[in-house]
Amino acid sequence: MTFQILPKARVNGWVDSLRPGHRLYGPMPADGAFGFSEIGEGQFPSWDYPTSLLPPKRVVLPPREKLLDFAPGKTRPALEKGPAVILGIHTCDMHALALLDRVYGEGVPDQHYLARREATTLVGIECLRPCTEHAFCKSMGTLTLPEKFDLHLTDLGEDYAVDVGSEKGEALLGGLGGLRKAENTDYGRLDRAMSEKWARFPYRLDFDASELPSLLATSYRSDLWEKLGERCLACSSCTMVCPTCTCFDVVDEVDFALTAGQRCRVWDSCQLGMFATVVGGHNFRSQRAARVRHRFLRKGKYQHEAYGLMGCVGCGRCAQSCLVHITPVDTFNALYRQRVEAEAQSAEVAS
Amino acid sequence: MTAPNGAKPKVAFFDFASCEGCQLTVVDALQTHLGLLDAVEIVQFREAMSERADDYQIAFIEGSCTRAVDEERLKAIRGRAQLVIALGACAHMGGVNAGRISQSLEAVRGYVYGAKAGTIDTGPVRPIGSVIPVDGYIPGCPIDREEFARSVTALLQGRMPSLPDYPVCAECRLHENVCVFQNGKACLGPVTRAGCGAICPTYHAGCEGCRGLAPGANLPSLRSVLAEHGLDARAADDSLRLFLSAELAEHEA
Amino acid sequence: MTPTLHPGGRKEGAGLNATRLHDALMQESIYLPIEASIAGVQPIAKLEKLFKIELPNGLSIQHEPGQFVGVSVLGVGEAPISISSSPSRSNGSFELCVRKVGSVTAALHNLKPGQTIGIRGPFGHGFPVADFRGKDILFAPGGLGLAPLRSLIQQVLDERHHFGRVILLYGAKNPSELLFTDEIETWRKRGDMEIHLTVDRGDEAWKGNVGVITTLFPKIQVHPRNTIAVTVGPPVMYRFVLMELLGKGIPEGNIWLSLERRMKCGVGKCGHCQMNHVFTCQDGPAFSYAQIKPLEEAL
Amino acid sequence: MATSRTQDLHVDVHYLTRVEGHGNIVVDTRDGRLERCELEVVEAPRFFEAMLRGRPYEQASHLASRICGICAVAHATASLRATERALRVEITPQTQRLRRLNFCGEMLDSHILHAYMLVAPDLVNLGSAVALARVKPDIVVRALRMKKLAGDLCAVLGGRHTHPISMTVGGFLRIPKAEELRELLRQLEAAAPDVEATVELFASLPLPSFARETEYVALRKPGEYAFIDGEIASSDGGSWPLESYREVAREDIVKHSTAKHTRHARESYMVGALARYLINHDRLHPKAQATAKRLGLTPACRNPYWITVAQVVELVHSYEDAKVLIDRLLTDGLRLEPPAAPARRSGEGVGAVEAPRGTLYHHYAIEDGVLTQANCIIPTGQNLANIEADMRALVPQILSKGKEEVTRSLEMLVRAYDPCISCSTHMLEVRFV
Ligand SMILES: Cc1cc2nc3c(=O)[nH]c(=O)nc-3n(C[C@H](O)[C@H](O)[C@H](O)COP(=O)(O)OP(=O)(O)OC[C@H]3O[C@@H](n4cnc5c(N)ncnc54)[C@H](O)[C@@H]3O)c2cc1C
Ligand code: SF4
Ligand code: SF4
Ligand code: SF4
Repeated sequence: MTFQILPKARVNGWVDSLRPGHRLYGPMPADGAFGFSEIGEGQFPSWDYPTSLLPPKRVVLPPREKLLDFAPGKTRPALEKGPAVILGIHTCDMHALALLDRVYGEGVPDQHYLARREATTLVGIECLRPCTEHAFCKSMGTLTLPEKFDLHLTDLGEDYAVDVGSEKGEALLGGLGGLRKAENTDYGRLDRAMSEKWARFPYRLDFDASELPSLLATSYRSDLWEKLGERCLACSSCTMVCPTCTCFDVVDEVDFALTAGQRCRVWDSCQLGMFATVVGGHNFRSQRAARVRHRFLRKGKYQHEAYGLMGCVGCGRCAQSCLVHITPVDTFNALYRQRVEAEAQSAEVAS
Repeated sequence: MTAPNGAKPKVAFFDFASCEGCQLTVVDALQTHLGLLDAVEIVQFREAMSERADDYQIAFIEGSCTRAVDEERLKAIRGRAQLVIALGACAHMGGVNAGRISQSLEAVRGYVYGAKAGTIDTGPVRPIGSVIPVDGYIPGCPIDREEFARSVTALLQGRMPSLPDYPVCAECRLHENVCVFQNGKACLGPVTRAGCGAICPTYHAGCEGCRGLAPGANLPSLRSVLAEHGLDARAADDSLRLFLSAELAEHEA
Repeated sequence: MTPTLHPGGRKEGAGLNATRLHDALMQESIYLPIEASIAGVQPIAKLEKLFKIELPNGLSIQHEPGQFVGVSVLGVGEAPISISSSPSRSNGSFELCVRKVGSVTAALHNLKPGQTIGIRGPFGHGFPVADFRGKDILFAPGGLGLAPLRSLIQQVLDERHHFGRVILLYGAKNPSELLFTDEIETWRKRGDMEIHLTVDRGDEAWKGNVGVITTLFPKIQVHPRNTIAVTVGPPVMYRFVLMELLGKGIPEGNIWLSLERRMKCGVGKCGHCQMNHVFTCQDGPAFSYAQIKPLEEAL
Repeated sequence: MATSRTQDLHVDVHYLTRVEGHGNIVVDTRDGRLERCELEVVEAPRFFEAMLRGRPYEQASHLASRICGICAVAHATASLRATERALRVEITPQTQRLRRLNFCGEMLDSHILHAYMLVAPDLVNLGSAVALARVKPDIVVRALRMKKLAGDLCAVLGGRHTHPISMTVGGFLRIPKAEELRELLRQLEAAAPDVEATVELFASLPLPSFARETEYVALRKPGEYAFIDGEIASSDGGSWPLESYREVAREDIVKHSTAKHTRHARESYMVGALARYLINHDRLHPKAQATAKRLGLTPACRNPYWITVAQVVELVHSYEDAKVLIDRLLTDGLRLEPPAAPARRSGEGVGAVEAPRGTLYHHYAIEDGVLTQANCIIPTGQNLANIEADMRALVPQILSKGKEEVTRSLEMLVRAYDPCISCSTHMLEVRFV
């Protein structure tokens, strides 16, 4: 692996050089938090930020996305292909985007997602310390880069180490002056940063994440779901902020003449009461407990079965936004304890 | 909407006990949606016009019913209109007017009108839906102008306006608001029906519940969240009482 | 060759592991409804109308019995509707039987011949009718369930020589809710199909069986191993019908159902139709009972 | 005077339109003598004082703004000032500016609504802005455009057009962003042609001639055209601190009506745009003073129909004031100030503002953070006696013109006052003919 070295003093100039021809997104401060919004004229992203409110997913899968412009005889799909760059993506979110690529790319591919995604270059940033108390990326194996990436930066103090993962990434460095090949001392700095970093992150799951699918498979009838369901507000905050949630609703907007308009998709959530309700009023997950369970099973089991990738990347956003403190770490650990206790009991019975 | 031979549907606006802020928001909606005026024919809108016709298909009603005369007038409107739509919190669930249901009528009258209280004609505060059948609701205090425009579109398409069935928190997330609980304020968003674009939290205030309870609202859990953030039972009641008095009475019954 | 409307082509096996099939030439967007015209509308019961749909030149539906399409009234929305006619009778057009229950279905009911609607699909997996050959077929739809099943029944009747006995047990709430009664009469007249009807509540004119659909099962004898049973109906019906079918000894793999879920995309993305790890729209809506039995959320 | 004809006249305008709230005009003459001449309020009473009682002080302004959707910012501001004075909350200059800016927005909105939508149709003999839109669409489109800017101004400050969200005791929960203010400034500047056209429009519209001496009351404060706080000033001379509001706004039972009216030294007094102009014209922005000149409004004016003209003058003032305020806010730089905290949990305070329709008082007693007493005195309530006095003076002058003309003139007179009856119902009794 060869790295290049970009002095921090050059970063803003680099960002400026990307403006022509790209829409730029990155973590921007707003009301004391950060969001991946469009970087305006004269603005620069924050490279060192705690986790963003919404994940960078919102750029490639906007909360409200036009699918069609319709009018009698003139209905056209709205495919957005303008080149964009997302700067400053944490590694957990990189893993989440890798899952999104699979969900929207496989089976019947979703051209709307793909058009936007293919026109987007991802620039990651290595996390050197936990972004919030809720992060459990180390347990979920997302503390380092996924296989595929475009560009990735690691903070070395005065400089960034730049790792190039794709031609798309390479292309962004095209006109950049002041970039040099990493030397031995740089590799030394990088190694140090990485090994110091590792120790700063706690393992927060009491078991190995690879056991998660089987743990959840045996926990389907756990009484924990009832308890969580009683507390859950069914507010959908957890799923709205999740970088791996992909569910959506489709709505039409029409003009007052009732002929022309737009069809849009908007984020939806399995935690909401009507999500699985069909005509006639039958709701396939009428209880909050069933909905909370569905969410955690989707995160820890179903997505893994379908794509071989975990449906939770340990970003901790859901934990941070849940007013009744329903968190993946607590939930998974509680289920694990239940299993250990159950096993201990049956061992006792057996002996 | 069925107007005779494809003509524009005729709509009329009426107000009862209210601040008329919802009608004002209708005027706002006309500012941003000039096409509205082409799509419908307004035949009665006392706040903005003198002309008055009693031939209409859609009646938008603002305000609560508080008097016997209101009841008669409501029934007359119901008799003429094909569709009756409750406009705003006062019509939908009593709104702030319902805040007085915890006090006796005599006490309320006496406090405001003193010795002359006896001459004041007023009764209990009622949402219009408990006086006449209502076909659709546009909640909020005031109503949201976009929702009003969407509702008119729905009516023109011959269907009832549909309301979000999820709580305000969902919209807060989509707007990337920092939850006001994190800044030490209380919020009723987790139990309140969305559709306002989480406007109060967006402006850094807690949701006051003006759109009514979301279906399946988990009130006991909300109360424990409020308690965790320093609101004792009385303070929690105070905040729920601003708009939700009538709904809570119903919910708890 | 007539291009097919199906955006991704047919997949084999579980949809989640299907390989990516992307035909950019043919399909710009899986969400773009094709404008199709209504060639005919026929009221068939109080709340149901049968629509005959014609696709624009050069396109044909090429569906399997049990598949569905997304039907759009642009500006109102889209609803998943099963194709009610059989591929064997497709002939450039197909039929949809729509019950008026809400926004989109009401808007559809207001449309007249010559007007257009949007069509996407066909989606999902239908009934593997080729695998049914050589078997006795027992159809047990309830209510609107006959609409999707009609496609399969027509197919079976059109290839009648491939199948053994063909039995239809059909129930509805009351006589006026029985669908396709004229067509059922023509089936009866063929003489090669055993038909039993029932209604939960009868009226003066009703001379037939009164009772829920399960009261029809004692009337028939089947060779369980050689019978394929296909049932489509409201969620509550399945549990009871399944009990009857299993009680008759029909193997789980021989019992087929079509499941209904909320659906917004038809292509396994929107998440609404997910039952445990399975997507109803892609992996179904037709399933054998053996396939869905392990799924806690299926029934 | 032309009262020679001994014709009996009975005017009963049921549900006076194009005013906020419900009012009826009743006029009865017999043998040329005026028997009854009343403006009745039939709006359902809403009992805000009773509802305010027992509320935590933080909620008071949110509840108070629901008294009236048209002057919600005024009610909220008066409520906040009452609470702040009761609990000794010191607000910063930035908060004062932001509040006044929000106030300008509401003043603009209300005056545009009144002048364009409610009065202008009268002056061209049309029933409504909807009818006006058919004849002169450009006028109505302009009014809607101006109203939108006014509403947007309120929305940037308070969160939405009516019922401000972020205004709170001690300050603002959310401080607007500099970009938002810059954009507003740009739009306010771009509105100059609309403002000019408005002035020209009202310069060209004929107003009925009528004059009656009366007392005028408004807040007055040093250095600015008072909208928020100040002292109570009268055209008859004298000024009073806000705490003495009851000395000026004396609630009285008058003989001819069972309604409670307010009066001061004379039989009645006027509040609102004309009163403010007459008392504070020296403090108007120079452009507004020039507008007054252009429109012929002078401190000698005693014609209530000219309230609309005073509103147009205030409209110009509010545009200019808003620009000045934004400019200062931007020059000084916006600070993220958390709302100031109360110095005590109990106390009594009066807040007063110049609502679009006139002086508005909120008076609260608070004990341990909870309101124990509340009194609100609303502009229209103060004007009612004056409106009736005007009606009594006007009817004999026009009686000979016939019922239709009398009705029209009276309706126009009442509308000129821009009565906001929904707010005044808390203090008026309701009576049926
Ligand atoms: C695979 C499949 C095949 C199908 N085949 C057929 C078929 O062949 N024929 C057929 O007629 N139907 C069929 N259906 C059912 C059909 O899709 C639905 O009836 C249709 O989607 C209803 O859409 P709508 O817009 O008319 O109703 P909607 O307006 O969406 O709602 C219908 C009802 O549900 C209630 N409702 C909906 N949303 C809400 C909400 N947010 N809150 C409260 N209540 C709500 C409404 O009150 C109303 O009563 C099929 C469904 C599936 C999944
Ligand atoms: S489930 Fe929670 S922790 Fe996991 S990826 Fe989603 S938001 Fe992050
Ligand atoms: S954030 Fe918490 S309370 Fe809200 S839906 Fe998710 S688990 Fe339930
Ligand atoms: S501010 Fe209120 S509505 Fe928004 S997320 Fe927090 S609790 Fe929910």
